[in-house]
Amino acid sequence: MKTTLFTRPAWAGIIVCAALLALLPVLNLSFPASHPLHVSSYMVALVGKFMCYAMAALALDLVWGYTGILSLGHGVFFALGGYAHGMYLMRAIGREGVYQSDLPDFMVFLDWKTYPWFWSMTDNFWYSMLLVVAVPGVLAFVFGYFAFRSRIKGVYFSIITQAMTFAFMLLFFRNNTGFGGNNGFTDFKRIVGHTITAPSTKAALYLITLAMLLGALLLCRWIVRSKLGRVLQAVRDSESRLMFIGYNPLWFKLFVWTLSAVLCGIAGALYVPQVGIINPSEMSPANSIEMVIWAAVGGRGTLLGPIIGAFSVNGLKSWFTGAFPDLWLYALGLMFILVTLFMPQGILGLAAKLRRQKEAA
Amino acid sequence: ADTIKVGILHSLSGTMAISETSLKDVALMTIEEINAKGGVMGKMLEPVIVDPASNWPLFAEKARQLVSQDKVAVVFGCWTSVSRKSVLPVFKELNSLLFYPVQYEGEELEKNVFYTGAAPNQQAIPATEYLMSKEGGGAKRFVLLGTDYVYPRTTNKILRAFLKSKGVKDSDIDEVYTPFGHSDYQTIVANIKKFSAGGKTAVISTINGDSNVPFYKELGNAGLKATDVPVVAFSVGEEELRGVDTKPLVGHLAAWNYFQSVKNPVNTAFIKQWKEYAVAKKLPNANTVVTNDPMEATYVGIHMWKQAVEKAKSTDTDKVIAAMGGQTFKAPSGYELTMDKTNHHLHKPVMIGEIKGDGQFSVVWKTKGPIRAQPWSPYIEGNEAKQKM
Amino acid sequence: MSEVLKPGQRYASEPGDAATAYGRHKPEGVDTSHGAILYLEDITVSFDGFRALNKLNLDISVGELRCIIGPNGAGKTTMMDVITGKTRPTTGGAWFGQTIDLTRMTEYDIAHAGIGRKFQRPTVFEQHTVFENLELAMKMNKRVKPTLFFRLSSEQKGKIDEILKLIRLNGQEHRPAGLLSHGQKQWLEIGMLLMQEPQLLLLDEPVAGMSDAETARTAELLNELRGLHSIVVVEHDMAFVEEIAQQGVVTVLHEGSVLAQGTMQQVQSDDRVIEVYLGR
Amino acid sequence: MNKFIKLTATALLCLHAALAHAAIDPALLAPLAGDDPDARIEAVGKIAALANDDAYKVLSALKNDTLYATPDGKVLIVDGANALDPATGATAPAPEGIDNITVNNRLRGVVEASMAGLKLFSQDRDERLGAARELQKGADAAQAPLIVKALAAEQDPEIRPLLEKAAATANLQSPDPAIRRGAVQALASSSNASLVPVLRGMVDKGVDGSYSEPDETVRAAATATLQKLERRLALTEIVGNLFYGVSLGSVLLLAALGLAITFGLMGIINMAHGELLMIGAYATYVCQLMFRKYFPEALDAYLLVALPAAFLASALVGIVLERTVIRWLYGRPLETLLATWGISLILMQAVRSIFGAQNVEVANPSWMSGGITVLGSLVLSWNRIVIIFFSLVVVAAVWLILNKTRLGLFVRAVTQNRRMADCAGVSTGRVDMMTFGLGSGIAGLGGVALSQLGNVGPDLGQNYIVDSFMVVVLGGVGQLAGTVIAAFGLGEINKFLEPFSGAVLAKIAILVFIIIFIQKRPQGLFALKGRSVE
Amino acid sequence: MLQVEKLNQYYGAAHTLRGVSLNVEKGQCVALLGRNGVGKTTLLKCLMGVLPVASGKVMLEGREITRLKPHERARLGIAYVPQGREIFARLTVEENLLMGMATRPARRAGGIRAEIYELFPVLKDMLGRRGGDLSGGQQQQLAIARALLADPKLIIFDEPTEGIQPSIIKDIERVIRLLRERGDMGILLCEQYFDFAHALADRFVVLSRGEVVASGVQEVMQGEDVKRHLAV
Ligand SMILES: Nc1ncnc2c1ncn2[C@@H]1O[C@H](COP(=O)(O)OP(=O)(O)OP(=O)(O)O)[C@@H](O)[C@H]1O
Ligand SMILES: Nc1ncnc2c1ncn2[C@@H]1O[C@H](COP(=O)(O)OP(=O)(O)OP(=O)(O)O)[C@@H](O)[C@H]1O
Ligand SMILES: [Mg+2]
Ligand SMILES: [Mg+2]
Repeated sequence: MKTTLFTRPAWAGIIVCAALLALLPVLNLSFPASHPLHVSSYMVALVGKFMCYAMAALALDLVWGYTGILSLGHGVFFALGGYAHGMYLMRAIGREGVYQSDLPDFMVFLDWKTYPWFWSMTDNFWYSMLLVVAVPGVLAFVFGYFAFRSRIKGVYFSIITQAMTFAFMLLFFRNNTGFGGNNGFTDFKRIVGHTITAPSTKAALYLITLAMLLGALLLCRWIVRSKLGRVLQAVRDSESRLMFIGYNPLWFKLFVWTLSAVLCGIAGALYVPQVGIINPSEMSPANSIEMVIWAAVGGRGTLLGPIIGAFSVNGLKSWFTGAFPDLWLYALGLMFILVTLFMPQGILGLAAKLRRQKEAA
Repeated sequence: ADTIKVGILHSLSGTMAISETSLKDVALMTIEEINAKGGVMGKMLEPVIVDPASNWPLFAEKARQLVSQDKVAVVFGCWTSVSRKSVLPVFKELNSLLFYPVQYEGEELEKNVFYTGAAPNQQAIPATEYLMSKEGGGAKRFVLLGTDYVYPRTTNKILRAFLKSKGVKDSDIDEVYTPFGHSDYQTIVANIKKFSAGGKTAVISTINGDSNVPFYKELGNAGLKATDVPVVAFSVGEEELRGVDTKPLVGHLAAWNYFQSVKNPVNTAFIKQWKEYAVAKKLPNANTVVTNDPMEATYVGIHMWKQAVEKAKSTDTDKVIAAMGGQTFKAPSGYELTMDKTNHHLHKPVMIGEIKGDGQFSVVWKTKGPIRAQPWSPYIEGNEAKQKM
Repeated sequence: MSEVLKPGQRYASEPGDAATAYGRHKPEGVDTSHGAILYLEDITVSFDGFRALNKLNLDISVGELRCIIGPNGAGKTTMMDVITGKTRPTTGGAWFGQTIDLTRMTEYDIAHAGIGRKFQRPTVFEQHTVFENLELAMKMNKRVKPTLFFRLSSEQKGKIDEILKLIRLNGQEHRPAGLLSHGQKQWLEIGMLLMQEPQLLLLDEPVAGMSDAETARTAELLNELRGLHSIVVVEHDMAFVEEIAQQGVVTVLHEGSVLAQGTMQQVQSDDRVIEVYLGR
Repeated sequence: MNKFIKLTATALLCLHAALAHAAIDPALLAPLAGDDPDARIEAVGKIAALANDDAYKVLSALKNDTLYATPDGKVLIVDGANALDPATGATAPAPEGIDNITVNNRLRGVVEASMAGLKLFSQDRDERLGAARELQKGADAAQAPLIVKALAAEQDPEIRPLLEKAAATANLQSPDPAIRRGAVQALASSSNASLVPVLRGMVDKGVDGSYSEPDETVRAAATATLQKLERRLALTEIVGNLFYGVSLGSVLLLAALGLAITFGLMGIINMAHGELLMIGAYATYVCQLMFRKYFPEALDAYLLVALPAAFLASALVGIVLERTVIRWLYGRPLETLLATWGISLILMQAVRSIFGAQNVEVANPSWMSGGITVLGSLVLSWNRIVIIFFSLVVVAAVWLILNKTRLGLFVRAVTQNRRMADCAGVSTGRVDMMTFGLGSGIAGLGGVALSQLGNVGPDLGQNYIVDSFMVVVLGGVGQLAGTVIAAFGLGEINKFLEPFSGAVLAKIAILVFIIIFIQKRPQGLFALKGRSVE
Repeated sequence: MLQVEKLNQYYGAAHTLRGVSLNVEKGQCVALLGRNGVGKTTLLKCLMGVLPVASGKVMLEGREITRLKPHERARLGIAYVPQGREIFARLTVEENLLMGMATRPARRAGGIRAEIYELFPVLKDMLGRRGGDLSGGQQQQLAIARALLADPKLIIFDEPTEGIQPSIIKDIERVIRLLRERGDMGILLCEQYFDFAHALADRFVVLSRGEVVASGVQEVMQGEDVKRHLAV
């Protein structure tokens, strides 16, 4: 089974990359800052964040690249996963907030005396993990069920997903909603008893993220390689024809859509403790569009591509914003244009093309 | 190294670039000035600029980069509360220093942060008192109008408690919020008009950034003049007014700790320095640049940090923090500002200005001298114990 | 030519065997006790006042091969749309067997119940290979879970190979279907139809764009399938219709209802048919 | 302020007689330069009581911020480089070291009121009208004789009723019940919301159980008037909401119309649409700058030039984008999303580099400032009225171009089947270019309109892009009529929701509405039906 | 009038057209025959300029047009009735017909000639209907009418009888014969329906695997040689 999931060179590449990634926190912990092999904790945090983005891009590729459902609202799943985990992290602060209350600071501030119902039990880590999966999953399922049942397609679907994320953003922005308004959740102290700023906790989070990303990749790959994957592609290319040969596209779409939302939610949950803040701007339409861009730059419909795309776009962005703070938008914008013009299949597509050319020559 | 690196963390793109870009430029100007006078402890300051692009997690990432990668001694930056909240854990974790130059809602006090902008009692409360005074029009009813986020919410909460303590009934207070980027104020202005029929009304606006222009335009076109319903704003300064046709705004108010129109030698020099800097660096619209309160706060912050470093003879965070308390600086506002010994906030004068036709403010009221910040507002329940901070 | 036809010949010589291969004579779950597999009763379809079908009545018996001809715009394709659930009739009923009401079913339920359709304009999954097109069409449980865990058995693979030969796309099975020529797509679509093993086949102009020789081959294929499936064929190619209709009934549609019905000879000599359809 | 008016009312009565020239006693002027607010107000009153030309000059200088004081307390009216000394009437170059006399709202109110009193007897009809309007805000008993006097002289049919109402308002406080009753009845046709609490006070029992209005008949009259007034105010509110909705709709429409072409017709997911709006707005700004610099006397006409300029600027940018980037992406709508996103980043940053990150100032021309008052108290602002009509004109023009011209036919043909249109002899490249140019140009026109309502800054477009897409999609992609209805529909819904739910929830409700609506109509409001869609 | 010389075309690595040459004279009808998938449509697309050619030459009235864009060729007088109709689905029938006159400058475009409705009476009843709503056969008629409205010098038909009822096939046959007899137009007719082609053609060309394998005048069309290339 394994050998059929990827070609041999692809396996080799994945394993090498994963090993290199896994090495980063080790180098960070085991060498002193002055040592040439030392990797700064900034780098580790950065790469950890990118892996979360990569997972979101991967999830998006499953619905967009393979099923042709362009979501401009995946940010909402990412953020909901983040918020679900964030609730736990907030409660783990305990009485160390500025008001030294059992409630998070913003609740004290808004004169809340008890937790609202949707906060109940969130002090339990495993329950919050359940929420991480369930909240985006249920939202996606319900939203998707009605949308797919009504046969909403193409841009119409994209735009209502955008409307969804926008509506959620406004809702979470409201201070009265109970999620800390614009500031969201931040200033976390502990995660399952470990100090969140401790290097070892960070390394552990990083490694869990890496493992999750790999797992998600394999899962997605297995799905798209199955016959179900081919049905998904058929949904993308000619949904009506598919119905005439007896498939009900509704459930197929709903399956990947929900799965994708769940993966995205997990990515969000991993993101929050590493970045240290979750707030409604994660749900802004522009953020969701950026996810689409990661997938497109890497090469959609390839699974590996979006991961590469997430790393390269964010990597460049991080570098540009530090190195050319005045000019970086030109560079980034130009890059997007050039990628579409000269690499319509993204980075991975270009690589494949070059390989073909080399073989032909 | 023979330079000291300092970080500048202001959005140069995205929604906040409108406000933050000029803070970056002022910071650079100040650094240039310090370097021209021989630097700090004989070392030149080397600014490291990054663009967190109005993206809050990116603020945290960039802060980390500045401190742990670029090894800066101090960071000057942030504008919105959420950006500050987002970087706080980083500064705490890495024990580094942030100078925050903008007025804010209070309810915070971090060892690693120095707040050079106003706390609510240095801006909002005096402004409201003024509105209630005879000179300010003797307002009886209040519309608390803000963008829906933490600064307006907190400020309004404090103000509501304050107004209550002054005997204003709840029915005479109307609290209204709009989403970010809201641009259609027709309904709200109509409601203000309706509300004002019930007695002398003032609007206390905590509308953020971009939404101010459509609000004031609507207000002007609906025929509500400052003499009828004055609006006092806490986020509108000279810089914002550059982008507005000020004719319909004349007479509306703003409360700050500094106005460009303040007349004193330090300010004259400050304005001149800034104007010359803008022309020399060919900043866009260099011939119309203005100064404003957060710019002054940035300028003051950098200078005070320099003094503290020289006093501590080190850029070590803890030593600088210890040296900061009690630092004084003769600020463009015309006063000698003091860094509080305990609460990391500046003692600042409060001024209320009326908008003039040329986009400047005429100061119509000010405190006798600098007043001490109360980051923990006494008008918020549970803060009683913290008053001594 | 005869060589290629071998698999088809097998069905003719061994009908029992063919039944297991291609579905059943007497469809499971479809009550055909009155001998008819499809009834259309007073079907009317109107588009903004224009009546594409006008009180159309039609019934097809089990195992019958029915040819339907009629002028352009007579409503033939619309009739198929109604049967396959693509268009809902304004009034009237469509019954599959005695009990299944097609007007209340979705496209995929109808396909599941055993009606397969070839479209007038060939529609295949252009991004998928020829092989995958056939695999997707193959008769099986088409729900999510079985699809996810599906693995091609060697028997099923053999079946696909067989069909590939039949439609003469063997050797091309790994080409994306989008690259096929018009005629080749027509064939592929017929192949997909056969993979579905439907009880009722609806063929909308199966030989449009095929060369004469290939038309003849299609005719032969349909003749093989005669009796194994119930088949409805819409065509304008008279030679082809003559060849497959043999002595069976040919229906002529005109302006949304049946104009004439009878054997090919009867129909061809009907004055009204000549007037509106065949021309003089 | 009221105290002051009592003080000076009598003086004002004889004001209109003659405005003789006479110098002002420096002792009267001196307090103006001082610090004591009450003294300043008293001085204003005394100066107004002089009722001469110079007094008027001093007051308007005070109001317009052109009154200065020398360090030794002399008051001067400064006009450019020259200064007039109102105490002597002599003009001399403005001396060094003079300081502007600051005016706060309180003083400004007093100055305005005294000037309004003066204006009631002005020769200029508009000034009188303005003054009469000013009086609607509240008049009290002390002003009654003044108003009566003005009424006697007033002939204008528009001003008279205003004055009558003002007189009645003033008479509400009269000690004579008959006069009060008459006043209350006279106010039955008023729509002045500030009368509501006054009348309420007359009708309702006070805390001690007694009525503050002792006379039964006056109370009855007041109840009747109050009812009428409240009904009229409710009507005003509905009409107001309708208007606000139409206005918001017209803004949405103008923002979305260009997108209805580039996205709706051409299928380009044009994320740079917002930036094309922004370019239109900046073109307006540049036009205004040009006019300020070269034709300051014709400044009010700058918008007329800005319209074609903005159209051309945005169209040109659009054409360049189409020729260099978008032309390679037809038929790949999702790639256009990526590329145009990149373009949008670049355009925004370019504007930041050229014009700065801050907003720039675009002023309404004077004919678009202010508003007209309808139904007594509802102010419909001119800029919104103009924009509503403008949006309708633009829609009509676009409709004509697309449906009645050959270009329109080609545009639709190319967007539906590019290859076949090419084979039929249509130069698809040119048509694409012109269509995209047209869509961009119309976005530019939208930008002109937006510049009249809100900010002009690098982010302008970002605020409208999501809304624009919603409007186009809700209406049905490629359906101009759908876009129009969706825009106005969303505008109205929003404005009728907002008073109940507040702006934030109204916006959320709109988004939820869109999501649900699309469930019912998966192809938007004006879905195409039938085979042709597939 | 149309000369094609040694045309080569590739789809990726697949060599689809191999040195195809043919001539169409004014007033002549040339039938292009061949089995499914031999490259007939590909050839016609190359002539129209929809597909680029790798090498070879296309000349119209002595002028080389190999590198011209489709609309330039259309303006030089080539009209194309594509396989699959390619109707503008959301334009009305009338607008579809107007598109046929897109080659002419706006001033001289004028209205739709009445003779078109004589040839295809259905279209007249359907003028206001959207092209995409028509039945397959109706669309085919519309496509032919559209091409005729361009008054071309050379008209290219790709399987015009596909999906058309017999009586109309006869009408189309009449139209083509008329065009041929008018003598001002070259006709290139790609057809599977042998009898139809046989009845109309002056000359024929048989394609197999992208190569011209037989050609000649109408009289030899029914010979064994041709049959062999058309059989499966
Ligand atoms: N969605 C629709 N809207 C309007 N008219 C339609 C629609 N669908 C079909 N029609 C009309 O209904 C009539 C019947 O069409 P249909 O496609 O069934 O004809 P047909 O018999 O299949 O013709 P052909 O042999 O040419 O394929 C035609 O006149 C067509 O224009
Ligand atoms: N876009 C394409 N890319 C690659 N190969 C193609 C493409 N289009 C067609 N082909 C292949 O080129 C060959 C010739 O195709 P073409 O459509 O020209 O055939 P044809 O002679 O017109 O056949 P038919 O009679 O079926 O219409 C076929 O084998 C087809 O599979
Ligand atoms: Mg048909
Ligand atoms: Mg062909």
